[in-house]
Amino acid sequence: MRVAENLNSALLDLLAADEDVFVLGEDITDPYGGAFKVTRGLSTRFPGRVLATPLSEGAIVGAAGGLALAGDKAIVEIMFGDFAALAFDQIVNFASKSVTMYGRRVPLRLIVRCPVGGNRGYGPTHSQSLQKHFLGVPNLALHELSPFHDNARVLAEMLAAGTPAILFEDKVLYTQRMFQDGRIDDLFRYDFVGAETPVARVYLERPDEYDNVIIAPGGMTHRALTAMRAAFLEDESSSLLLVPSRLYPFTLDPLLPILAGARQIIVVEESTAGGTWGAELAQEIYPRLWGRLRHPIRLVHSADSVIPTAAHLERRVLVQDDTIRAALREADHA
Amino acid sequence: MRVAENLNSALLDLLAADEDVFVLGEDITDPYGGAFKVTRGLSTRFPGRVLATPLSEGAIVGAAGGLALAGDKAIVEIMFGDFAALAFDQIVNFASKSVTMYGRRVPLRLIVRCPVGGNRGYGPTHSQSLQKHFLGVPNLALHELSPFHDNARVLAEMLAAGTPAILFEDKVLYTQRMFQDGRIDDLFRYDFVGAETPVARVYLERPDEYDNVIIAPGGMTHRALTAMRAAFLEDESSSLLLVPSRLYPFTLDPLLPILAGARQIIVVEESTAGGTWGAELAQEIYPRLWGRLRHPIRLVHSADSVIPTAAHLERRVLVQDDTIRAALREADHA
Amino acid sequence: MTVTTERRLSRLAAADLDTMLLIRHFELGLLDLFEQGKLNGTTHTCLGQEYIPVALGPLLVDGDHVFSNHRGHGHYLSRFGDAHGLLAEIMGRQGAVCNGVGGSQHILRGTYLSTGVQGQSLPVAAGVALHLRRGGDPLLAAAYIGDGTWGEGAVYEALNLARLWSLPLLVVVEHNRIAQSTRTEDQMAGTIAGRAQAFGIRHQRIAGADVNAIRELLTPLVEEVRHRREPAVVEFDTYRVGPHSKGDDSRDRPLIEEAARHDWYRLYAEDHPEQFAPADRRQRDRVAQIIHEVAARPASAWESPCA
Amino acid sequence: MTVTTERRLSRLAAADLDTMLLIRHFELGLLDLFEQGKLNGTTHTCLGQEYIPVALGPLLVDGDHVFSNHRGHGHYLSRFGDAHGLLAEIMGRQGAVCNGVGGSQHILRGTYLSTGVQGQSLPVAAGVALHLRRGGDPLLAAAYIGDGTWGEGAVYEALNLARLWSLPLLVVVEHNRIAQSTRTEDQMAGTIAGRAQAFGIRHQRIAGADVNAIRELLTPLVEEVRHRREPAVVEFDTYRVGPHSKGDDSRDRPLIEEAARHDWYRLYAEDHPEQFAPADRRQRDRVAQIIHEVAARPASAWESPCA
Ligand SMILES: Cc1ncc(C[n+]2csc(CCOP(=O)(O)OP(=O)(O)O)c2C)c(N)n1
Ligand SMILES: Cc1ncc(C[n+]2csc(CCOP(=O)(O)OP(=O)(O)O)c2C)c(N)n1
Ligand SMILES: [Mg+2]
Ligand SMILES: [Mg+2]
Repeated sequence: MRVAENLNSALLDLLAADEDVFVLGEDITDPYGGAFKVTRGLSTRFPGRVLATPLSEGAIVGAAGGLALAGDKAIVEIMFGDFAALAFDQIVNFASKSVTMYGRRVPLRLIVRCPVGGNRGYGPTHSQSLQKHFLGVPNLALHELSPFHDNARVLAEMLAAGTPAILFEDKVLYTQRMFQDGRIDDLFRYDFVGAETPVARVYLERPDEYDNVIIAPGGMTHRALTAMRAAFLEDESSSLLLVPSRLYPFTLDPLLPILAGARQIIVVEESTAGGTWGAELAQEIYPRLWGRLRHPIRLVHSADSVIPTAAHLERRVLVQDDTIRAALREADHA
Repeated sequence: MRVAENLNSALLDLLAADEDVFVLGEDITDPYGGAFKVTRGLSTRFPGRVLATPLSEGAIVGAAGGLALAGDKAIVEIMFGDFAALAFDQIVNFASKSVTMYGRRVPLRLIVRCPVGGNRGYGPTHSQSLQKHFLGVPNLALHELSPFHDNARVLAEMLAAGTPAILFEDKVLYTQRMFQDGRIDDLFRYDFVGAETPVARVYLERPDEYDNVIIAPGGMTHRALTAMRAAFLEDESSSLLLVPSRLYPFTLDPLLPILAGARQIIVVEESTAGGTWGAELAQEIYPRLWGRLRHPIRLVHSADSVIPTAAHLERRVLVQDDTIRAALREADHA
Repeated sequence: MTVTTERRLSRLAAADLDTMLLIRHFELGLLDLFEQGKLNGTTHTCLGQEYIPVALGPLLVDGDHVFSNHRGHGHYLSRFGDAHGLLAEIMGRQGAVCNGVGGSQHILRGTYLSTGVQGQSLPVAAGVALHLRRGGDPLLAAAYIGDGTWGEGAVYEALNLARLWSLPLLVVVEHNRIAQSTRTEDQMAGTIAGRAQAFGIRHQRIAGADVNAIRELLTPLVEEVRHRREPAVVEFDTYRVGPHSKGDDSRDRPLIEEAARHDWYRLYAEDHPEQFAPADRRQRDRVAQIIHEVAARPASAWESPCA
Repeated sequence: MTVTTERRLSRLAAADLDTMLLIRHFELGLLDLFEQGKLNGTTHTCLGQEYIPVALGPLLVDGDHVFSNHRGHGHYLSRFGDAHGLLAEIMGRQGAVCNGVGGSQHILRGTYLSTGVQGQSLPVAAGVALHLRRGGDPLLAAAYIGDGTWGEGAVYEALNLARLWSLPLLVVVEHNRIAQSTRTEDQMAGTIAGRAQAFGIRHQRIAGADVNAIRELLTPLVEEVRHRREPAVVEFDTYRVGPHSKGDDSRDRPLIEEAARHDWYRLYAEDHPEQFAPADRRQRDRVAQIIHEVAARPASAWESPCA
């Protein structure tokens, strides 16, 4: 099953199970089914609760906030996550604030789905990874799509928390298959670490034998795996990959024993540097593993640049598997 | 001279010196002169170039972007920085992008002024420190008002860079006086470090004698000074305070020798934690001073909370002088 | 169509007059507290506009949602009468309706909610109206906004949704000729009537402060919003008698005087002196008493997330 | 007022017909390249709408600013004729007008600029118009937007500014009855005419694809924007003949056929077969040649900030 299908069926199940679930977004109804086809079929089965909207990102998120305020569960698709910039006020200054600014807890069940990321040739305003801009807002949870995490569980967790949440969806994942049964391919296996918000852990033979640890959100999975494979086959360097589902708030504790065993910790993100999730993570890890880190944590980002449209230029700017491969090589020689 | 007056006269001088300077914002014209009176007198002298606008934060910044695109220099006042959320798209997806997304450098001389910060009882949607949300955008410079940095020079630097920039202005500073001539009071002196983007350095007797180093943006200055004074008088602990004018991009190099000498480095911000400027700074410092830091860097933030309106509640949530004082005390016992 | 109510104000039911006077003295009390330095932060009084929420009061039912804005004390008091809870909120004392966290601009009580970011509430109200539309009961969402708030794009995005989806959304515009310091003609091109029409939304303009007449006029319109589930814009042609927040009235004297001339308080005192004077005294005393009581309370408590 | 031009299209000057055909074959060429897998990313063709920028072309002067959108190839080609530079941009080849960084949706050349975020351009265009207003020359800013873009609040904020400040802003609406997959009636309440009126802005609707007639009609209007420095909205009632981007046309067959029936290309071929056929052949060949040439070029170079 492809990741987009998994997400689609998670949405379908939610709509079927709960009369109070709404899905709103531009061009999401059938037969079009959304720019990335994630909502395909939903409006046909639930016409009154799956609504195609005008081009009004701010108002769509605002209306979803209103539904949530009235006790419904609202899911919004922003066609390209870049346009969540137009809903920044509704997300940060209304929905998140409302959970506590009235002096008591007001649960708001609201998910804003944001397709993000490049390598698809969509150009500078349709390819960004804007996660960092939403980081650190009280009562705003950030999740990222991953090929490990079943979206039925992810969406359920997001709604159950009763705080507004954003699901960042790296577009390159939609057509990838969901991993299953702890096996990725001939080389890699995976399991989950941490009970509450499970982090996928990818390993070679055994989860406790590794040189470096890569931490990366879901969208980087395949690039990281390619790099890890090459590092193993070419340099006999083995790495562990940790892929969380929830980026913020983030619970470091269950990962600390794993991180403590790394030659080097590498945090990989597609975003440009500066105030990123990875930077936040790094500065949290340093004090927690004070005196136990063998080398500084390495952050891998895309270049400090707009994302060009032409494939050859875009490729150079964004983090690729060889960017991660290079980081692993340097880690081995650190 | 008060900080607001210094800013006011910097704006006035800009308007007087250059026919292409515009100032736009809500209620900024005389006799009202802006919510915080920073633009007082400007419209009387330059009626055609100092324009009061409707309530349209997005369009005001957009129009300013248009002026800049056409070669003018545009300065926007957002009445409360919180409302810059409504201009997020214009700042991040238009103005900043335009500098490079057309394949060649297009200078854009645009400053968005954002009064920020709490401790004034304005409540959860009028008191935030939103700096972190704008961090790490290629070609978006972030500056913060400070009582050390003459705004004539700061604004000139921002315009000269040819990239859009945000000036965050902690509201508590407006009524404070500008420091002058290297002297703050009986106890503290200051000088500047770094040529290109000078960082104010506050010290006791001598700049090379200190236990701890506090790094803080301008708005935290007085709270930091109060804490430093108490630490010195009560515990004979001496600290250095570093106050930059430009937060992003940030040049760490000139500060490294100073930081290397600290018992502990403390970064103070009024923002809530999570993806902050301070977090970014910390993770940049760790590798640069690898093996030379005596203790982990300490970040001081406001509580992970909305900012309540009532003074006694607001006080508890936001970073105060005693929060910093406590951090210094712990540093001394680290 | 604009309906101008008669110059002579019809006689109010005692309860209505009491609410209007309660709001008036509550607001005057706040300005006074500010002057004495007993309040911090900011506040926006609705002096001169008190009659609007009072007129609307009985047209709204319990399950209706009300969205208020920065100038919301009258909206709150007309709905709940609860001056203690509101004052405690503004003063940060025990019994505060939102524990002192929201303050003057951010109040939530049942289906009543106010926010401090202009324009933000309309899309939210549209979402609530979408929720109500699905329910069995003929409920509506009413949102108060000012003339200046029509500068915000969010307003238009919401109107479009409301009309497209046939939402029971009642937009109540308090057009007081000014936004903070900016006269309406300097911040609004065209008219509110035209803007409603542009979205195919019914619009009603109301001049004058006769509560009984306003109610009679609006009863069928509100019923239509409710039962036909169609949005409508009701625009009150009104006057801000006081400053924007506190002491920041930079209007020319003639404009201030014009506002004062239209103040229902003065007009009603003239038209119904025998009813007015004792009622006025009662509410003044009552508010003084409330201020006295609330000011004596301990600070509000909030289980804040920090130590 | 709507002006419908005659069903029979008047004879075009050779240069105009050539430009329209250049755009047509350019767009068809792009769809073809996509199908062959020779282009990546996305593109939005203006098939059926080519006549709009061609009609406007001579009404704009060099110093005028033009803001284009995602569907901008026709806007660009009608202004610059430069199919090589645009194709190179889309293919990421040398000679690309923006070095391949902007791609189809983000083009800057002189005072011509396109952006990919709907609604974003109008406030920017208003700012440029404010700049132009101060200059001595009667220049204007023209901004193309689609019907769907009227969903964005930014549009209204900008119209308000344009009218309040008397800005020489010409909003050109290509109302093609659809936004991506959503029919206009499902995303727009009311009309564009009403929305312009709501802000006191002059509006002109134009149906039909007769370039000469459109030009004649618009000449005085554009001159007024320019000289009186007043905004105006010109709304073209038009048809999107192709898909939204590539192969994503989910319209019912009758709608697609209706669009095809209104295609100026078919109509003009019928009305002026002797002029059309050779011109069409020439432009088809020319575009084929351009594609051939550009495809053979090396990749564009950009001094990107990274290694
Ligand atoms: C988005 C936003 N911009 C600016 C402000 C600051 N502000 C508060 S009230 C106000 C004027 C509002 O005018 P209007 O809508 O006419 O309401 P009135 O104050 O006249 O009742 C302004 C500019 C705000 N609260 N929110
Ligand atoms: C802010 C924003 N939201 C959504 C999109 C995605 N998108 C691109 S074109 C389009 C439809 C635009 O419709 P319209 O304005 O009618 O122009 P048309 O495509 O019909 O020419 C959409 C939804 C976008 N580019 N920007
Ligand atoms: Mg007003
Ligand atoms: Mg369209």
